[in-house]
Amino acid sequence: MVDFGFGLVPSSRMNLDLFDKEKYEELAEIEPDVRICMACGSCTAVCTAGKYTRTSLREAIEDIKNAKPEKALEMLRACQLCGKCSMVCPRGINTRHLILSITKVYSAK
Amino acid sequence: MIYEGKQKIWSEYQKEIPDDHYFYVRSCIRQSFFPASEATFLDITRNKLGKDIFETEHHTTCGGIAYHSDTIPQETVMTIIARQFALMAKNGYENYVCSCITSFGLYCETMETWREFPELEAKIRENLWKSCKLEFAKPKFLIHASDLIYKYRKLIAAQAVRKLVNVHTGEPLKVVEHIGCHYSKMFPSKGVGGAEYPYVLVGMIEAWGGEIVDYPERRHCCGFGFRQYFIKGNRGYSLSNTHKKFESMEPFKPDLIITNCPGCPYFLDRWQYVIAESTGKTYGQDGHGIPALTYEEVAGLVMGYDPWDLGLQTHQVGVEPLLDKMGVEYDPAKKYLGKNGKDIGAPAPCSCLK
Amino acid sequence: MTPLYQFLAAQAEVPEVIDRIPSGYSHFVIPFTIGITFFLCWIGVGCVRLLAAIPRNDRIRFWKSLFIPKTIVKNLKDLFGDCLFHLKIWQRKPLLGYMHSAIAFGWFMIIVLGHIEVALFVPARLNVSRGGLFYPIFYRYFVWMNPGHTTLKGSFFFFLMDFFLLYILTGIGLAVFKRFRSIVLGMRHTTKPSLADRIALYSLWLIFPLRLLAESFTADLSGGSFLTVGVNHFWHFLFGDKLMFLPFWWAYSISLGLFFVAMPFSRYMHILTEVLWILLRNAGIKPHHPRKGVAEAEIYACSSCGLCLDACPMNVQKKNLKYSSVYFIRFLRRHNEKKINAIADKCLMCDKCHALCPVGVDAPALRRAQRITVNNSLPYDYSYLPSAVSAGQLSGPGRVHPRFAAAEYGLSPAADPAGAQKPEVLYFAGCMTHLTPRIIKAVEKVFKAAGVEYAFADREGGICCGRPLMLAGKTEAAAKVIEANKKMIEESGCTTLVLSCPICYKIFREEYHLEGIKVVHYTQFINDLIASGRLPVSKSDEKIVYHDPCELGRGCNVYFEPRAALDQVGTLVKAAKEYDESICCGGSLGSLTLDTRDRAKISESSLDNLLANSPETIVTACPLCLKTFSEAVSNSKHKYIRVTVKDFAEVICR
Amino acid sequence: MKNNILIIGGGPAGLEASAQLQRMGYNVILIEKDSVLGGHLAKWDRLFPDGVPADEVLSGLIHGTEGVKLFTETEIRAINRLEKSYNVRLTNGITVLSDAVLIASGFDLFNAVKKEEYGYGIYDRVITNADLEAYFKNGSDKRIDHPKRIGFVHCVGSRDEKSGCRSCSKVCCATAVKQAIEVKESFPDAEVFCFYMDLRLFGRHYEDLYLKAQKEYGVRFIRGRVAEVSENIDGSLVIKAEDTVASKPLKATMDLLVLMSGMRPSVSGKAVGDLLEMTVEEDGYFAVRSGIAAGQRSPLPGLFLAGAATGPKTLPETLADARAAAVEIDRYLTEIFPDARNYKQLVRERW
Repeated sequence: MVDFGFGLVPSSRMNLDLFDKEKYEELAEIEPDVRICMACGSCTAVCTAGKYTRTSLREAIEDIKNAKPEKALEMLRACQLCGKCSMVCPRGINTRHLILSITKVYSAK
Repeated sequence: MIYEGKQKIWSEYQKEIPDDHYFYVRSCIRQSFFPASEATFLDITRNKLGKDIFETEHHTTCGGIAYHSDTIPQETVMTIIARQFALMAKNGYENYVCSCITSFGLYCETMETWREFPELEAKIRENLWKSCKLEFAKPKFLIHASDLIYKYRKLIAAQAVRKLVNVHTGEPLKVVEHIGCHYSKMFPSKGVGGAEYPYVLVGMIEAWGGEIVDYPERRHCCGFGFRQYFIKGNRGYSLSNTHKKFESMEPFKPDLIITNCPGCPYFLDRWQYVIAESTGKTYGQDGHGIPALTYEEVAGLVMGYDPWDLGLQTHQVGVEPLLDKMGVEYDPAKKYLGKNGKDIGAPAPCSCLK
Repeated sequence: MTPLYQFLAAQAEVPEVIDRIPSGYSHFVIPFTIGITFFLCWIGVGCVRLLAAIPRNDRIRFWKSLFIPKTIVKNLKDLFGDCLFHLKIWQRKPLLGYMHSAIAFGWFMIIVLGHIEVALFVPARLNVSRGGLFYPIFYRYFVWMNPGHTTLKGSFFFFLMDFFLLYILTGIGLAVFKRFRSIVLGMRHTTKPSLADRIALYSLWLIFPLRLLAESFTADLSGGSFLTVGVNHFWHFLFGDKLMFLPFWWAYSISLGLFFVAMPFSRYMHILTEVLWILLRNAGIKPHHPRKGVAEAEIYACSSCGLCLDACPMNVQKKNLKYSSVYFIRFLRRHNEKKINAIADKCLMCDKCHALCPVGVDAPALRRAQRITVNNSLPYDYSYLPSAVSAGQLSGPGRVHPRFAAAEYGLSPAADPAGAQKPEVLYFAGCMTHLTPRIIKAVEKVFKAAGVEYAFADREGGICCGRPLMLAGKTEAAAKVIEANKKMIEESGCTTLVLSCPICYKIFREEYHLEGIKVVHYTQFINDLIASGRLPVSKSDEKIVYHDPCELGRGCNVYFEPRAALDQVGTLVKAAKEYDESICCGGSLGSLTLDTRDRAKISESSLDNLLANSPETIVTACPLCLKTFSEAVSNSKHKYIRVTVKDFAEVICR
Repeated sequence: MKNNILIIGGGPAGLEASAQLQRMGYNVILIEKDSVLGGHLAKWDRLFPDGVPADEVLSGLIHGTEGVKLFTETEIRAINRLEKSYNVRLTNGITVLSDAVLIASGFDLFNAVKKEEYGYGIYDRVITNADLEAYFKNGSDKRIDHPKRIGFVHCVGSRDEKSGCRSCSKVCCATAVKQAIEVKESFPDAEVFCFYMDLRLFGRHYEDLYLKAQKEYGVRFIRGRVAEVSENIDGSLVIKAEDTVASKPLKATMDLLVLMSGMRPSVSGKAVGDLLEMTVEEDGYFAVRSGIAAGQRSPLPGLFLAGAATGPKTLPETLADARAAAVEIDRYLTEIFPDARNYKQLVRERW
């Protein structure tokens, strides 16, 4: 192979065709609240960990739906389960259980 | 795909193309990329179809490349353009045809800008007079050279010696059409068929017997993008653009790509080589590439020009499989012989791309 | 062996008791003997297995504890108090306590007295090889009382036996009644019995009536007192002279046998396991696993009495009753992993079931142990913590520099400038308090009014205390958070740490081990300020009800200080249930899976409880309770009631 | 003598207004250019937010028009304003002298062909909201063949200055959510996506519909306008949008794409307006005397407006508007019209 000093750049485009429906349904089975997020961002705004490092439940939910589960886990890695997000969620999502469930479902091999 | 639906759209994007008497302006880069294309254009229109196409050695670049690379101000570009137009008027023409898509887009943009901002036009008029002592004029009809070939497509078909058909199977060739972004994406009404389903090249392919390939990424840029290519650090983006297009057209197994822009055939051609040599992937049959030709070259092929006279040897992707399919006779030995019979030198062999 | 009675009743020439059945055996004893043998083997093996599962150190500690006088006293007290008299139930529900003690203590006495009788009259029969296993149980069948020779001593035992039988029968009567009308005994909810439970239960119900039947049929032969003899006369009156008594002795034996076979698989196992659990508990051994070792004793000590059903705040919805501790323990026994996890995750961890459990089963701790088994392996990355939390944050705008503070409050400036950098009091608001800024504002107002020099640890936001992670079973992760906070607090040089969040308070007190730093909840701190006269307060006639936050009350045993302080500023009224019986607000971080709608129901019932005496103000001392109640008051049916929800500090510094 | 009132347009607004005016005792003439009454309602299957059958609502409306002179397949040939009344010549040869005219010309659905990038009329599996309603009503559409992935594109021809409409069409979001639920009911295995710019679900119960779509039907809502649609070799569609919440471009393959065509001013209504030299606003809808205080009065005396002729409205809004127009007409015909001597002055003061 020839090295031209430049090469293909990975696409930043998300491909929804890669969405793992089965796994998502598994998640929705144990925490159905994942379906009802309306991406308002309240959780991220109050996040204790998010003040110091990139943490966002809203984004994690998005990432899962956008076929990027590894990014979702990344988004929740710093979470301290403090529960502030559950207090501010306007849809009453059980955020802590959702976080635990996402990590459980998507970090399992 | 519903063909009638497309026809409806095409019918809404028809532009008036005068039949004759044009002031012709060449492209800067085409002359070095695929030099025979413009010569073929002039030969077909003047000699085969008997049209009046005037050109003058006094015209310059339109300034487009510098403009899109943010290296010269707009007023400068506009004055250069005004000079081109003035040359047209000075030579007694009012129909302006240019070979380059970048120029075409820039001319359209400039004309629109003058229309919206008359004070700017006045200033350019003054600039032109101050700098060149030329009388300001605007073309009555501004068209691209591919518009003209589109206009003459049936005349060309009438003189054609062959069609865009696989002579071995009798099947029409599958042709990808690719228009330059600046042809109609900026001003859909300025292009034949608009921007979504441009008809300018499709019309030629239909007239000459080929079959259109409508693949998902058909709208996508070839990857030129000016700054993306000019700066080596960004070249990966250019390459990735092209790669995306080829990945998208691959399932359709196209035989040929027709383009109407200076950059597109170049990038669709050369990047196939780079993709093949850096990743091992090829998109044509049996390790070949997909030839990416200019519309003049294709017109020349159907009209029976010798492929080496059309400059097809300047393409990185070998055109021989296409010539074989079309039943074009050629002398492989003459491929790298120039006009004067002197060897112009063969490129180094490729390891992946046949 | 010389019969005891010869010494005790030397005057008697003719033996008072004569073997009616010289062999001391009859076929009807077989069901009982099988049952009791199976049962004894089962608990023998069980005890060995259980003790083997306890870590070595704990086991040694256990054996040693049995010889420590203080522990011995406590063991005896607990064994009698809890196992036999069921004092804890008496305290809360006298009728239910009577029922339990009637059966437990009555039966215990019958067994003990039965054996004493045998020991007194036919001591040889106590030998296992001579039927010692069953003879004392069926004593009244095997002997013949020499008529006319009944001594006072004999009558005494006859009377006692009949008395305790009657005592048990009243208990059984209540038990049967309770099964159908539990509310009369003070229980709104009762457990749903399993199959083994049913078998054991019905045989238990039958044992004593059948004993009465059997003994009454033989009372004219083998002796009896007011009850058995009375009934005996009735039988003679009904059936004439010849009585067919053998079937009743068979039935009695079968019911006993059945009971003992079913017992290990039923909730009645608690009768014996509780003994072991009390000994282990008093030895100070904590469970490390939700099912093994101590936990096993604990879960088998559960009597499935169902008191926790009434205690559980989730009981407002029938569908959530299944998440109560009694069922949790039942599924732990059955190793039903899926249900165990579902129940473990649902619990609010309000600890009320633990506080009210007659056996002292710490179900929330078991649930946490269960959560650890599931959740502790989850990935986390807390590498950012050390840089996030540092003593540096204290110098932020939150810091009231002592020099300025002193000037402002007219105190003498600190003499030592180096020392001036070190705040005596450090206030840590915690995550949740930041969602209720009124608490922060009120606390600062109090500090200012009392001239407290303090530094604010997390005005710009800190990290979590770690308690929510602990509750979720992420112990290891919690340790990281604790470590980071601990470093910050120790570096601050403070001597008192004030917390406004009970969730923080609990973990700071129990897990942080802050040497030389007094950790107090702001209710305690403020109460001290009032008591020492530093904080002037004025009494109003505002009717205040105080809600005990779970983590503060049951969690840390702080009941007195908040009330003492509130008493200085308003008129305290009572909630329907208070102190360790207070009802969780529904906002608890303990539950992992309870959804908003279910929580809202709990909040509503908790409000109902607080509003029993029409207070004007609900005061709580927890940001989570405050937020939950504030929302519940405006969203529930209570929106039509004029009541405001306030924080403790807000009310103090009005 | 009973006043004649001409009502132009036999959609919900025209039907409701004519029923009300008939009840008040006027002589009502209703004309409709189509052969059937009901306008778009006649082509719709079910209505948001409760899924009430459109037929039911329509037959109720038609039922109320008993006694009204109905002319279907009738348009206006000419119209003259006399001193007070309007002399209207209809295409069926009848001439009406009408004391008040109500224009209830409704709306046209945006012609989705104009959004070329979506390929409606070109790609086999791109349909519109109206096509989907027709499918629900008739049960067949060869473009809908057990789709596994279905996309809904909101704001097609709405909030899109390039396609000639800056404003919101008001009903499409709720319609999309309703249809997303219905299509999921028809194809339970399908994944359904809604691509929106803003979810403008403003009415009562609409948010419940949204929640239901998420919670019970697992509809995925993606904030971002679909900007490009292409056809794959197998006929499936590749759509491109930006997930503006995630700030990332995305692509997805769809088996069916439903375009939520918005409301455009009615072309035939505009023709009537031209005959009367009525003013239209920049958005193409008829101007009213006052958007707040007199939303049913046109600037011309005796000429009233109701329904979507004055801008996008939901069905309940249209019906309320029609009732309001009836009251306005009644007021005009009893307070202003009969006073021949002071007519002009009254018009100046009260119109």
